[in-house]
Amino acid sequence: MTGFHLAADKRTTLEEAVAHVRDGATVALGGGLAARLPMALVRALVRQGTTGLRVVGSAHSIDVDLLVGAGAVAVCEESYVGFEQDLGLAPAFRRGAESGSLVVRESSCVTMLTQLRAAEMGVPFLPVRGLLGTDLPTLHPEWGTVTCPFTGQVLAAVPALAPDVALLHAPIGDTAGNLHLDQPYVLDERFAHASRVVVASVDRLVDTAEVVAAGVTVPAHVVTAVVEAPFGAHPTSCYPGYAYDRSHLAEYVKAAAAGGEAFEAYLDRYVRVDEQTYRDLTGAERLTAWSASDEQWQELFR
Amino acid sequence: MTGFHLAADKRTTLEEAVAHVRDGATVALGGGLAARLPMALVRALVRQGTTGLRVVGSAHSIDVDLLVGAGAVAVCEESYVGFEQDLGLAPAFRRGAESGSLVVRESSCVTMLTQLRAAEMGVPFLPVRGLLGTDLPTLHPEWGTVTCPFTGQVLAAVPALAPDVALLHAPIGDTAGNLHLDQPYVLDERFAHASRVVVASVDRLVDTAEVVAAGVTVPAHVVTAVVEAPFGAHPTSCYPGYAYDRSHLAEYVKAAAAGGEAFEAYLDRYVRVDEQTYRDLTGAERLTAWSASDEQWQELFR
Amino acid sequence: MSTQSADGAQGWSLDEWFVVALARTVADGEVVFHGFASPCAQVAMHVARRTHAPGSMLVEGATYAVNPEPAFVPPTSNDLALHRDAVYRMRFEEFFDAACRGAVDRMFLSGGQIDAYGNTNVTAIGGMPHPKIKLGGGGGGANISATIGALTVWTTRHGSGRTLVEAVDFLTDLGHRTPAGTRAELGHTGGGPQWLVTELGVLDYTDDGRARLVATFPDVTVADVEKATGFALTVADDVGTVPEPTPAELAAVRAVDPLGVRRLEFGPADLARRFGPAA
Amino acid sequence: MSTQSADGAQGWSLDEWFVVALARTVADGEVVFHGFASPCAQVAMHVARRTHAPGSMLVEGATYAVNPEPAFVPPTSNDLALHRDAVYRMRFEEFFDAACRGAVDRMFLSGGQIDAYGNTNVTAIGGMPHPKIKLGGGGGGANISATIGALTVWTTRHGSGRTLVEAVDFLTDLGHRTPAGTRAELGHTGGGPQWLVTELGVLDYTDDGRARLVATFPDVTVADVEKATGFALTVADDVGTVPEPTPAELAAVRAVDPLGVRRLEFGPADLARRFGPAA
Repeated sequence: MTGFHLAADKRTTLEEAVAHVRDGATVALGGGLAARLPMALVRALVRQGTTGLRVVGSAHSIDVDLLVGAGAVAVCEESYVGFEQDLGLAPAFRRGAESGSLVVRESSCVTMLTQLRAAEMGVPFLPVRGLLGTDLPTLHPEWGTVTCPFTGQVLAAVPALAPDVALLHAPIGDTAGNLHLDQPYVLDERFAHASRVVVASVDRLVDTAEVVAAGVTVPAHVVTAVVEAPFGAHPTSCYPGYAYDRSHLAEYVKAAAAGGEAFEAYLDRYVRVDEQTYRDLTGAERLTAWSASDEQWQELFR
Repeated sequence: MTGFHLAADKRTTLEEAVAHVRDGATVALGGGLAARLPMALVRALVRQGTTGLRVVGSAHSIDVDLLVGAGAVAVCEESYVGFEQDLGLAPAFRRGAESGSLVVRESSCVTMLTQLRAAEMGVPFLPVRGLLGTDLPTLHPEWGTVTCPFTGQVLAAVPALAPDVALLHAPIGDTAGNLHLDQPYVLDERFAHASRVVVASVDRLVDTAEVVAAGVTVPAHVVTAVVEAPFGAHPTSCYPGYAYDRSHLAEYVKAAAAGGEAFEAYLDRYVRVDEQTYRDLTGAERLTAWSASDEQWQELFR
Repeated sequence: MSTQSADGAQGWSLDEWFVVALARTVADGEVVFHGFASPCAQVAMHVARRTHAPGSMLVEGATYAVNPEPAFVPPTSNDLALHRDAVYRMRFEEFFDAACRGAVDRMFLSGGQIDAYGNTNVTAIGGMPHPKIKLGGGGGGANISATIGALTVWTTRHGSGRTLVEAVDFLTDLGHRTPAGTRAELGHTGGGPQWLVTELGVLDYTDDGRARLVATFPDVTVADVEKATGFALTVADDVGTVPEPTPAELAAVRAVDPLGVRRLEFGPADLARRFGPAA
Repeated sequence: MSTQSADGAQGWSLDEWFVVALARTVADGEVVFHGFASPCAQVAMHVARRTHAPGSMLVEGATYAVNPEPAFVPPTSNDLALHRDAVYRMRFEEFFDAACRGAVDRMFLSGGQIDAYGNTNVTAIGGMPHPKIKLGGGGGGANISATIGALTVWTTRHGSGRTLVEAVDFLTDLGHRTPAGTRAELGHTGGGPQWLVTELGVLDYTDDGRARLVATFPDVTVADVEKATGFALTVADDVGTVPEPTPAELAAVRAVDPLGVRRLEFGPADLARRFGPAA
């Protein structure tokens, strides 16, 4: 199962960080919806040319969609992939599912949580509420049922899931890998404890004292590697630093919906470049203006 | 199962607070060893004359021993009751177990945690590591085994445990019941979420803003009643307020070991009085000196 | 208090009224939750708390913030703007555990398809593993639709004729009865769907768990609803009109949602529906 | 560095040496834990980190603080004094989950009775439900003795003749083999007892899981140990003397434990045992 990672200095580069992700690996992506997604790591994964991934998590958006569009994903096992009512369905994810090139083993939030908890608790399975009567189990031959030894009740049962690698993004962290996150943590804590390898990017690498003052959410001993990547969650948000980039997300969705050359052009422009170039191109800095006033904050969403 | 408690003002008195505990109830005691035990509530329980309790928890000391000595407890289901190497075995607990007047269904930390988690997660049972091959299951006909539906492995299984009442003590809290605790939280969070009724005492009732600034550990919506009880954990510690009172604990252990009149004299002097009298008698105020220097802190332990 | 909307027109729009109708399904003192991608439900919960249900406890979508007072609702459910003034934010697992053990009274659920029993499909039109349209997915619904006290189901696409269907292509979230059995037979502890609010009207559920039309919006007839519904529709004896929003409710909608994210759920024709003095 | 103890005497005491012997069972780079009511193990873990195992990760007893640097060890295991300078404190469940899944390499365990396979009884002399002496109880041992990488078992009461027994009256924590089967047969994932340190000497475990004497303290003979042991004792071919503490180790013991809480585990006769230059 999961051993601890005791090195004192875990700093590395994006390239070395994503080298932990082998073709075919089960990868947990931190954050949720369009917040705190590990996008700098995702972009590096695409540059690495990784294939055959099984991605697992709860509710996601551009992280999964970009990986699917770039051909990195074989199996998608999340509770949701999309851009909510604002930008709609996830284009590459949808195309993959509909064409059959992507296997979607849709999961649900509590089910994913329960599978991670089983791994974290060191048990091979856990019972879970709900699921029975829904069609989700038809997508999961690996799920089953269990009879409560005390009440005789039949419950859904799911096996432990220990991701090979978790990719997390945090606003701050130290060289040993202590990370502070703002809430909601979504599944990041569970990923951190259940995964064999945890790779974290941070907007700012800071002194341990600063992480302690903010609160250590993910402790160093579960983190394998840490890399400084300013605006590393962009175009998703990473508060207290920056709001999400609605116009960039719209640009992405348009390119992904068009597919083909348009998507390749997106990759060439934004993914197959270094992160400094990416930040300059996207003007990510402007998203820190959210904190100036409620009016400026709202403006970012119009 | 467990509904939330939405009243805006949950302040009450110690007497009304412990009226939630009926004879025969299953009661979870917060804190651990000689730290943050809900002693003002325990003393009020003794004054109330409650009997037949089933007390559950992890590692405890004077809270359980005092309740046992006062005849309040029928069944004891903790992972440890005692005063460590310093003051030794728990006298009343030990006498009750050896005489047969107390049923000890000894549990273990992970087992108790797992049973609370089952209640919190709304499932009737959970599997748990260990136990098999030990003699603890011989004390628990309500425990069992379960076969993993995936691996075929036989694991110990335990039923959900939702205490009727949890008694917690916190350094600060607000009138709605938001509580801040310092670490270790021990099982207090799990008790708070798994129990039907949560009664909290706090050293200081403060503005909500002060609890938020310190960090809300237990949210108001799981708390039923809150009562201000300065030095409410005494003679155990409640940092950052006060260290534990080693001399008082020694006095207690001596009285409890002697039993009979000596124990009754302890109850008359320290329990069958109001809390202000108790604080004056015990000189609890001196225990705040721990923070002056490491030397003064050490002095409290000599 | 004026019922004038933000753009200066008199009366109110369908999207405003719809949100008010959703809000009224919240009883005072309830613990209520919406999932992500649910702007109408999100706005409705805040409207309920600011009007008839001030004692309800609101758990804010994907942030799990308790009783926040956002200055505006952004177009994504996981944003710091939604935490404003919340004293507490649940952890992910804390919320879902509470929902699984029955501590949450009401959840809002929608679906690309909804059947007569309130089963919903948010996974795939055409079913899996060969979807015609792969929808986003169900989030936590497949678990907590089984355990939460009551469900308010909603759709803004009833009129499409493709949303309220005889049988869902994929059963993501649980209504009162599935092909595998009733909730009781399946061991599920929650009460299931209590209300179904659509852009055509309001439905409740009969004792045998089927949707029943109880009120329509004034520009909609019972025949319109029947025509748009893919299953045999039960109609209450005394079908009325959805009660009009009060000025306080309309003011709450406009205060909670200055960006108009609720409108993202409606097509152009429904966005043009207006009611009241100037309608 | 002087080996002078705090009271000015030359040499070192048995309690100091004992703690050093315990400390040496920690390998550098290991994740190590002790339970409550374990002052010798507690001091030993800090000594290991300050001497030969600086890269070990220490989880402090009942506080679950990671790598704290306490100014002193108080006589209770759940005290703020034990958090000093810890960057992180695990939650209760976080530690126990880690221990259950095998992320913790070593735990220190003691017992009122210990059998040849390292099973321990911390529940009741005379067994349950009718104990002759009700001991405190096992804490988390009944679970995590099954799963932690390796166990260092210790006792300071070997010489009593009542501690190392043929069969424990109640089996609280798991050794290599129980009446119900071996660890493998029971499905337990941890490695079980690796060392048994007593006030008479140091034992390891043979391939069949039985304790084997490998070294004695210099004032103890193999015959003394055999006499004090209630089971047939396996003795290594090359039994030696427990290696002497180094000045650095003794200095660490004294620095970590100025209050001398380690001494709480020993009887007066053992506290009087002194070694080295002035012994």
